[in-house]
Amino acid sequence: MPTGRFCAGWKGETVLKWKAKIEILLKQQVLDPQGGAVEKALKTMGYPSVTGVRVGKYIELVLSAEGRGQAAARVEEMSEKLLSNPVIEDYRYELVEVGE
Amino acid sequence: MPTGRFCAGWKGETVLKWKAKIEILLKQQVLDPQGGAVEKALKTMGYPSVTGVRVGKYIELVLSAEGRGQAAARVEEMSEKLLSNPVIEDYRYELVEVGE
Amino acid sequence: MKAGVIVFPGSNCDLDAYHLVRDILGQEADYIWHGETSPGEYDLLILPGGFSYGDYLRSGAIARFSPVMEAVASFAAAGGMVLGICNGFQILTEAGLLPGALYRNRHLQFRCRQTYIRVENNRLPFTGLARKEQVLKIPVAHGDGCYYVPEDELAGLEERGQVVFRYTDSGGSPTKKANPNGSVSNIAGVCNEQGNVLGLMPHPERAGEDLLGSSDGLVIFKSILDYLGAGEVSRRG
Amino acid sequence: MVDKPWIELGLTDGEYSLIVGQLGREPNLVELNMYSVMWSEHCSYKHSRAELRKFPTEGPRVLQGPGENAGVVDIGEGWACAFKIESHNHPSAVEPYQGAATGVGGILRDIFTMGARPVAFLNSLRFGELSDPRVRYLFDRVVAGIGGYGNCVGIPTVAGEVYFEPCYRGNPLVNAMCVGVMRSENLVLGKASGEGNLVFLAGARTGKDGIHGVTFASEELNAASEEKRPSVQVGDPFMGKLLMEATLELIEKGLAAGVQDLGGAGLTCALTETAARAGTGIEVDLDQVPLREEGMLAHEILVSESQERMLYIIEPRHREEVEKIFIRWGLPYANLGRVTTDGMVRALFRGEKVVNLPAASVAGGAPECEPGLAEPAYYGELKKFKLPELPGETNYNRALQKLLGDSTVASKEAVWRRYDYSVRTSTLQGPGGDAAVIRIRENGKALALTVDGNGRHSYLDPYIGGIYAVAEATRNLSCTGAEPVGITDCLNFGNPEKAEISWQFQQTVEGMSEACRVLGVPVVGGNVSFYNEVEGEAIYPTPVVGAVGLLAEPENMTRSAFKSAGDHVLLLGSKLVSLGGSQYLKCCHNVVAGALTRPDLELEKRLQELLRSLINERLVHSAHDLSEGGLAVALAECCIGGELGCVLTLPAGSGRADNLFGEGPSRVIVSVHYELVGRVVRLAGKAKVPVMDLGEVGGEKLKIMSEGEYLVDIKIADLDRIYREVIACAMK
Ligand SMILES: Nc1ncnc2c1ncn2[C@@H]1O[C@H](COP(=O)(O)OP(=O)(O)O)[C@@H](O)[C@H]1O
Ligand SMILES: [Mg+2]
Repeated sequence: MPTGRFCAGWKGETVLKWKAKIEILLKQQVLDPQGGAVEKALKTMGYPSVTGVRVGKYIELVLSAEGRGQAAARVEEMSEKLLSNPVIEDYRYELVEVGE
Repeated sequence: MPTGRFCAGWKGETVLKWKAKIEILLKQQVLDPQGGAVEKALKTMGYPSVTGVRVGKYIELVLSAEGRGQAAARVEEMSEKLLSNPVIEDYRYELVEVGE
Repeated sequence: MKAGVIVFPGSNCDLDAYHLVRDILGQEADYIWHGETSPGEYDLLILPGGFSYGDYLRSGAIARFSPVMEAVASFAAAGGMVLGICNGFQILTEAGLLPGALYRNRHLQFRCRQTYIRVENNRLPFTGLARKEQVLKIPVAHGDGCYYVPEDELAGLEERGQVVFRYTDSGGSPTKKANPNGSVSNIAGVCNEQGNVLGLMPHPERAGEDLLGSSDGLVIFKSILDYLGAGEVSRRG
Repeated sequence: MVDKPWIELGLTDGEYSLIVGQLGREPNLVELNMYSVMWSEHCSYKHSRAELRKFPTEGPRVLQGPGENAGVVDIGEGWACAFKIESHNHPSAVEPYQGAATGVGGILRDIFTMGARPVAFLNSLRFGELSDPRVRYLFDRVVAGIGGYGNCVGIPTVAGEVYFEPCYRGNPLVNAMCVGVMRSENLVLGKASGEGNLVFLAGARTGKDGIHGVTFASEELNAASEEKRPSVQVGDPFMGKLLMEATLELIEKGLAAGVQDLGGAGLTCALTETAARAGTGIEVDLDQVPLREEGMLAHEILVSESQERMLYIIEPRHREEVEKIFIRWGLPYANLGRVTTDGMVRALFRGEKVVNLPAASVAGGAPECEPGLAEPAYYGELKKFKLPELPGETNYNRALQKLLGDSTVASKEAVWRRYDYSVRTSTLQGPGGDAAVIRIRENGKALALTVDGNGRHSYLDPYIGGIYAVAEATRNLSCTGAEPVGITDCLNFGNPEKAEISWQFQQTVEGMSEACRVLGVPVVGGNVSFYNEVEGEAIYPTPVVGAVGLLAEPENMTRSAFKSAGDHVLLLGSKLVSLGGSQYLKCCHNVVAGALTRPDLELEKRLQELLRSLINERLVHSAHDLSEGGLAVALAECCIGGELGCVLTLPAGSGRADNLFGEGPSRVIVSVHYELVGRVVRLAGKAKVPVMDLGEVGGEKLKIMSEGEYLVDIKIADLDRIYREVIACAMK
């Protein structure tokens, strides 16, 4: 009977935990009303040089995957299917290994 | 009459443009209902291993400052005064120089 | 009494508060534009409900930097009565004039419904005419009404009588079902330490006539009138 | 350059030569883009214009009929009501939150454009079945979007409807209605009148969003629709609110000679329509348009559908005052140009003349299509369906529970509690009754509002379905005591180039027109949404009627719930019902077929008049229209709402399922104090409206017996739970 360890590693990879940090912003050409409002507020608060303010979402999560490739594939899938709406949003992410 | 160049450099530093990338999350001890909802949705969508989902804000902006120190001070001020609410939120940020 | 109803860009219950003060209570009322720095003399300042600045970023976060807010702060510091309703409550917490914070309803949805709130402190200018633990039927309509205050501060608030209203069922029990947004300890409204600044999520101005479903909200406004009549009248702006 | 650039832009060869004919030359590319959006189905109504002329549009109260941004009716004492309904189906199918939100924003602008202060929103929604996760996602996001916009601008959403049918799975319907109130003399039209008047644009900056959105709305959805996604716009309700306040201030102060919102086809539509309506011309400089993105091209500026923008025609002497108002409300604005007299719309871009077109040709020159008409094959087939073929149903308790738990019948509270329906402190009756009622503080009266339409009925018989929609909407108003004063309609259909769809459309309009004529209510505005198809499968033909009624004495308003034990329950109106096309057949037998009950519009009229007079003489305690689920469901709703049971007896005879669940128009349940029953019966007799005393209100159960046997015997608390939980659970 295979042990847990053997099971996890049978493809030659160990299941690891990954932390994904995902940033989601509205696409460049899409109106960002929040960004506009915040920019105006910052300017009147005494930061006249501030420009290009954009307000989006930041999502952190931990997942298990056999290696970075699999983790990346899953995060992309989740981002496209649920976390962002590809119609109006773009996302980018970063993966950090956080142990077994 | 001072020239523009002299003006900008008179304190010994040139005014540069910086891009700040600010992440805002609810403090650990504040319940994050959005994170909980997203985690539940991800689990039922076929990612049972996902844990620790947290949903916050991501804000990008460009500002002018003489050097990194000044840029950082301004971003911290903006974050504490407007961008985050210190009663419930923490923030962290990153600064990238984007030219003059 | 003369009340000033502050109008922020995006306020939308300004009209309702104004109507209540003028037409139901028969008192004076003015609108005060958010850009005003010295609004004049009032007995009561009302920060009405709505979506100031679209509630973009966080509810109340941008409005609290409106020019008029400095005047509101000094009016409050001098003992003037300030009432923040819904978005007005959010603005007051953002401005630090009231403790705690209001954020996303726990169920993540906007909620418009009738609620019952229990008067926890009836020794305030805002609640003097209410019976102790009187239950008021007053509706809510908000998306960001979940009240939060760090645990170690909650006891202090309770002790000092700063928790003014609590969501309960119609019988006065603070049940989970009665809580429309997941607020800590079913808190619906709080005041500052001095008791002259009050914020609450429910809309007493929508409960001013029986034909709208309830007139229980009048208790709050009549208490204010009563207090102003009996006690000292502050007329600073 | 492409061979035939017009083809890419959605114009046919025939239309192109017509354009060349009207112009006397070939249009340049910028001009061609303008024609393309204005001659799209969405803007030109080329497949519907001829039919729509059949609607009766006049009446003593009508101040503004179809053709403007909204219809306007007189509501007395110098006050008027503006209202309009509009679809946002395709945008909602690809981005449900923003699609629905911008739909609400768009209809809001239509109302305040006329000078009316918006006072209420309504919405009519259609989705696939709730068991489908995609449908639940669309449903949740559409509701969130409607609330997101409406709540933010501070206008209560007071009524609506939601149906679930498989045919709407890939093509949901999102129809939004807005109602406003104004002084009659403040009525402002979308006309560019007065030579030399200035043309101002204010509101959001113009970006590349929604370019060719109207073309998107004028095509079927298919796999390639994904590619059209940049057409979806993001709404900015905060800007919408500022724009509303600024516009109303401007109109109240008499500073606007004309106002037009920018909706489908953006600036192109606003410029050409205002000029065409006034018979004038306009000259603009596109370089003045405040842009959100650098480097936008002339045609992009002209067809962009960026939201929250308005066009104003201003006399030069008001210029300063107008600018002050824009500045006070923090709105970007610009003077684009001025009004001319020669009927031409001209535009400069980077110093060059890029547009020189006759307004009338762009805005009104599109050809009318003369569609072939063909009765669809299913029509005759489904009518032949015979009821005895059904397996016998004897457990009516179970059938009733099933119906109340059917998502289409069940309470929509889980929807409306996400809408602010009490802001403005004027909602006398919010969602949950037959019609919403809001008071008009200014003249002491109240408006009753409803939207109604049943696509399944129209599918089985579009002519009768059209009649039903108008009859039901007006009946719902009458149930509160209000007199119907006008309707607006949204006609949601498949591809009109198909003869069967055209036939459905024509039949529907004829049915609706007939009902309007007999009931004496004018159609003062509306909207047509064609091409509601996915991969060639059309939705049910779905006419949605938005109706407005006037309640002279708001104190007399009735609600649908039972009020006091001991009252008698009377069924007023038609004795004819049919299970054909009923919710019962669909829900309990999974059958969509059968013949609908023939409507009797004269009876409908007498019934509604009787109802209103009974209510205004305070003779009834409640009134509730019978619709989906028939008598049994309506009774259950009266009981649930009033937290009261009732004990009733039905006459012996006709089939029991028919009696309980059969559907048909012209039927209303009223509850009456027992001492007044005789009087009510006499008045009904005088009005030639059939009436039946069914029994009494009281107890904790709904009990219906016939021939000495209980057909239904069930606790109200149990019905209540089923009724309320279905949608709430699905939307968790
Ligand atoms: N999407 C919605 N938004 C607001 N109210 C709704 C919505 N859907 C249904 N309602 C409300 O629920 C009640 C019942 O709707 P419906 O079953 O269509 O009534 P009826 O059969 O009388 O036309 C009505 O008061 C209606 O306004
Ligand atoms: Mg209906």
